[in-house]
Amino acid sequence: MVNILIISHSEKIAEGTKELAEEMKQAEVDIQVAGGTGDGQMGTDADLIEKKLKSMDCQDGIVVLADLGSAVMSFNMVKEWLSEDKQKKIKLANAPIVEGAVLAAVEASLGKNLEEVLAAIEKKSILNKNNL
Amino acid sequence: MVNILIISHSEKIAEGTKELAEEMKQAEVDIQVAGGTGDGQMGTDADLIEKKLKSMDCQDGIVVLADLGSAVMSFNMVKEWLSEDKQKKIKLANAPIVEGAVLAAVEASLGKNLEEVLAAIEKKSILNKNNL
Amino acid sequence: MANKTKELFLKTADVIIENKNYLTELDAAIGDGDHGVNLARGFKKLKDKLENGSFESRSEVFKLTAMTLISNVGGASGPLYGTAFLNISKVIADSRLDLEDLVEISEEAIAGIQKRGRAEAGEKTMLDTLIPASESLKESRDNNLDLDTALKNCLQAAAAGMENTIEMQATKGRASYLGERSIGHQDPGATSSYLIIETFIKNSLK
Amino acid sequence: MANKTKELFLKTADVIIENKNYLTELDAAIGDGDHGVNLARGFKKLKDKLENGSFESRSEVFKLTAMTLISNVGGASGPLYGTAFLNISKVIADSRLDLEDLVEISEEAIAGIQKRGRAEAGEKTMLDTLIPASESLKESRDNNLDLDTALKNCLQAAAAGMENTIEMQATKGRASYLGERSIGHQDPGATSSYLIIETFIKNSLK
Ligand SMILES: Nc1ncnc2c1ncn2[C@@H]1O[C@H](COP(=O)(O)OP(=O)(O)O)[C@@H](O)[C@H]1O
Ligand SMILES: Nc1ncnc2c1ncn2[C@@H]1O[C@H](COP(=O)(O)OP(=O)(O)O)[C@@H](O)[C@H]1O
Ligand SMILES: [Mg+2]
Ligand SMILES: [Mg+2]
Ligand SMILES: [Mg+2]
Ligand SMILES: [Mg+2]
Repeated sequence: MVNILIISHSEKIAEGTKELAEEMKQAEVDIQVAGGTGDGQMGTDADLIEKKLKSMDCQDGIVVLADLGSAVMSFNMVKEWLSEDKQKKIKLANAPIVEGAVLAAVEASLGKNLEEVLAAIEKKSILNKNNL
Repeated sequence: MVNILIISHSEKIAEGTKELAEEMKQAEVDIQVAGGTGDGQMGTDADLIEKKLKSMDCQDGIVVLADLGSAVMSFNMVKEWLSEDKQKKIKLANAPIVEGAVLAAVEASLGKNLEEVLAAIEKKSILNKNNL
Repeated sequence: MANKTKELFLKTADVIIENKNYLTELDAAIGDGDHGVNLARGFKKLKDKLENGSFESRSEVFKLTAMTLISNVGGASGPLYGTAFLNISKVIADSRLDLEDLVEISEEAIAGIQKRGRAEAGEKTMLDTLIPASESLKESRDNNLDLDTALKNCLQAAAAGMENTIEMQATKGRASYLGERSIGHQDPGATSSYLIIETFIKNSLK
Repeated sequence: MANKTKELFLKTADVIIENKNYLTELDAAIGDGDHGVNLARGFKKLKDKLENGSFESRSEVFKLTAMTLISNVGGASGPLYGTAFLNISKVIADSRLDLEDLVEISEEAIAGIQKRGRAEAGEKTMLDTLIPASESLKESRDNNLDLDTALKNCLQAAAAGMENTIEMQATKGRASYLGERSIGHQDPGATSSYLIIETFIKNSLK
């Protein structure tokens, strides 16, 4: 199963996104968060991202959702600290953090592989809010 | 000034998104939220959306960011309850809730008008996470 | 008629509340697992309001139901059922209803749901119970069937419609996120619509 | 050399902490208003660690600085400065540094920042202080200037670079969200970079 890491500047966004995505899981997918600076401020905590990426099962890959540029910068840096094998299996999605995480939870829990999950959530149609 | 309403199934997402967007304001923009069902569950609360839309200054328009389909459905319904004049000035953005709200806060606070704010946040490039 | 309608909705509320877990399980399989919770929340509130209120017309009870569901359900089914009942409240008369009236009511309900959800038949939603039920009423009317037979046929059509959602792929609502994998499960909204129709028909046949 | 480097970073930390509000105000104008808060958080932690640690080499102090900023800054400047100092820690010798060494160090810092942030000169970032400073060192080296003159020129180039960010439009970082409206404000990161360079130069000239 592909697992999911949600990185946000805001702990609330990260937690809320996890809860929203969990609702749509069809099977056990590990959804982890790294939100805020760790001392309650807005920002990103590279150590926390590292801890999460190291502890999560990476067998089938990890899809990473991030909110803004500096979260991405922190993630890119931490990723380089991991083994080459892990690096290949951890992918940042060009997808919106909330909408992407919800869809990723569905796709991953249906047993889709890393490329399939990414393809599903990186579609432009994710921006169409009138898919009711 | 264009104002902003953030509608999420999750109170945490709504609150966190507001906080993240507030940070980027360059001037007074009213950013309001309608998150969750009101009794702490995931969902949308039409009454709360109505209350917010009615209390917000709509002079220069309101941009609405929503997460998933049923939030949009609730918003569409509530919108129809408002005066025709207000309806014209309240627009749902085809933009991701978090990324869109942050950008909308910047654009609105720079004094852009409703169409300009929408155009800025409905760009496909908002999905590119490597704009560091 | 207001009191009979009030009794009908109290009964409907009980049926929905009894089926809370069943509806929620159906939604867990292809959605976010809250359809029973959502509707039970709305219908519990409705029971309170009905029990503590007195009403002058059918229309008033339908309107209260609509507004209560809209304000309390919290999921897509809130605006959908809410708009359906609100539409009905606008046309329903206080006199005895004939088949023509029932056709009109069913069409109003469907129009309300389509206004909100922009779905068609075959998208694996509550409409797949409601549209066949409405079509059946129309057919009965066109063939001059008596009301009892018409209602029995309508209930059968609703049941068949609900069951047919099992084989459908969802293209609206959260179940659509599952794509092909939504096939093989009965739609929760189609199921709650069936329960509502069943309660309406069984209680007006008495 | 470890102790001199430790003193240098303690001094740098004080300068950043003194300028916390100034840097934060600059960031409030074109960003999220936390650059001073971010760096002060990181450099306060660094002070603790420096004061309570003993170090064997310049490189060790640079590495500790890098890791502390990476772990504690919380904003883009964390990975950016962190990677810069980490790169420096990989090349810096413990012997007396000549102009050639300083050129190398500045280039390593810039390479680290560009690896993380993928920005070029002219995008209204810290690089617009650092690149002119590095270019000035190279020019001094090519012209065989003495170290003191080279450092004075470098400091001037850094100051000019920082000030030039006022007229630039940001195309990287949060300030880029403002588009044209980022023009007219000095970049916070360019300012903190200037403060760091100034502290380094003033304290090694003594
Ligand atoms: N666009 C739509 N048109 C018609 N019915 C819909 C639509 N979207 C969802 N539904 C119905 O709503 C049901 C789900 O309701 P519920 O679980 O209460 O809402 P949510 O999906 O917001 O959690 C679905 O089973 C389906 O029958
Ligand atoms: N991609 C980048 N490349 C180089 N420097 C950058 C980049 N993005 C931001 N910066 C620098 O970082 C500074 C902002 O740092 P800070 O406020 O700590 O981070 P954040 O933007 O995450 O809040 C900017 O003023 C700019 O100099
Ligand atoms: Mg549901
Ligand atoms: Mg729901
Ligand atoms: Mg900042
Ligand atoms: Mg920040």
